Amino acid sequence: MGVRVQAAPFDQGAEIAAFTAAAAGAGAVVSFTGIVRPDHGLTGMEIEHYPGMTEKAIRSILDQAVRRWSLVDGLVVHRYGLLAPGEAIMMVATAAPHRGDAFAAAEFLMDYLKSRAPFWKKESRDGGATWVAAREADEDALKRW
Amino acid sequence: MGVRVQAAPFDQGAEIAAFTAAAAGAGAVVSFTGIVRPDHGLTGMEIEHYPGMTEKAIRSILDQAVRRWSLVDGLVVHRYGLLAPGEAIMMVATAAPHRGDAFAAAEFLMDYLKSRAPFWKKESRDGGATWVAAREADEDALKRW
Amino acid sequence: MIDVLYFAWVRERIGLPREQVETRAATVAGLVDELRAREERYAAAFADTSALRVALDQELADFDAPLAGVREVAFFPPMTGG
Amino acid sequence: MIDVLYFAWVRERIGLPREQVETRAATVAGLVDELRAREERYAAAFADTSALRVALDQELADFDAPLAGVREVAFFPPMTGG
Repeated sequence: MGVRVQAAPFDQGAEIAAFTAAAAGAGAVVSFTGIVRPDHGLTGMEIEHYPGMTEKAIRSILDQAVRRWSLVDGLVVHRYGLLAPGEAIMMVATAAPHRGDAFAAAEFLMDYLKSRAPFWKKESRDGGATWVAAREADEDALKRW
Repeated sequence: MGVRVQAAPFDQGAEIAAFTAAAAGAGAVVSFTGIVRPDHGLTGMEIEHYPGMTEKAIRSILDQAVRRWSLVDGLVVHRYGLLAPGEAIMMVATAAPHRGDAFAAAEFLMDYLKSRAPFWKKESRDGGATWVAAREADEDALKRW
Repeated sequence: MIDVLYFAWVRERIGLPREQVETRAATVAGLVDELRAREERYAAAFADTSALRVALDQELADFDAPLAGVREVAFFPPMTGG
Repeated sequence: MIDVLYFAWVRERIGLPREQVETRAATVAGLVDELRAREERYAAAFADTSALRVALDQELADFDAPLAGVREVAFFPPMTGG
């Protein structure tokens, strides 16, 4: 299980390739990459986090995923700091013997990272910068698990 | 939308990186990679397909996904021929503005590729080679869509 | 004349991947009956059509589908892609 | 003495990322009351605690949680990761 919280960009293709190569016994690898969507005149996104708690919270979410599904491995990489539109914000990868487990665990990780890992996004536009409000739908998404 | 049916191995990391870079406007990219699971003494897997129909069937499944979800792009790469344990059999990638669409479309593609694309797997073990039987669960999986 | 293709264990049982068949059958089921009557290997391959799938001109079809205008018929077991 | 941390717009409203606070409050809610009473910027940041989340020693907690033994309290808006 890997958790990395970093300011530096990551190479999503290389991460997934290395993750898959290391996931001995897996029949299914699922990855998710979140990207700064270049819409509504967005000029940049700043991500703040809570050093120390962030890593712990992500590890706890990964531990829950491992308890619930048959996983060979899991990976979460999440950036903080200033990002440009089109840049990758974060990624998760899951490896499992079967596809159902890999998909479910990846969606579970995403739903929990959205609402339970201490990151906050601030969007910059020509008019200024605003904090992204948590969506009720994201909190509701946790209820399905 | 890309469809490739090929005997040659593919570089999953490079495929996902190129797919993501080209998916302008996407906020979410999901990928799935299916791997020859090295279990029960498996020594190899041979994949037979129906040239001509295979590409058409995959294209039709991708078209359905595009009609159902808000997708920026979709990709299916599927190998045929002889594969060793640990080798990637196939991958799908989906890009969408939001994660729900990217995940749902990727799972839909996988469920339909399993049962509606003309591929047949034959597993080799010390005792000989046997055709993989379709699982009822795979047919049932289509009912959720 | 119609092209008939066989895949996976259907191909192995019949012993060839494709052949041209002269048929007067109106439906896939009629063609299957004609093939079954040919030789034991065909009878074995088509013993249980519920274990088979059929495609007409590269589109999945049913065994009661008409053959009129069809140029290519393929028989194979349920698919196991992905 | 307890370390109190602020993130995102809570940090911006209060104007600092962390501070040490001398408190005799028994619960998080008690600490919030003390902070609110300090200055307008605290009152503004803590006006609606239903819009806030709290972590005690880096674990999410409730506003009625006891502060006994806690060394680090963090206040922030609902998280927006992923």
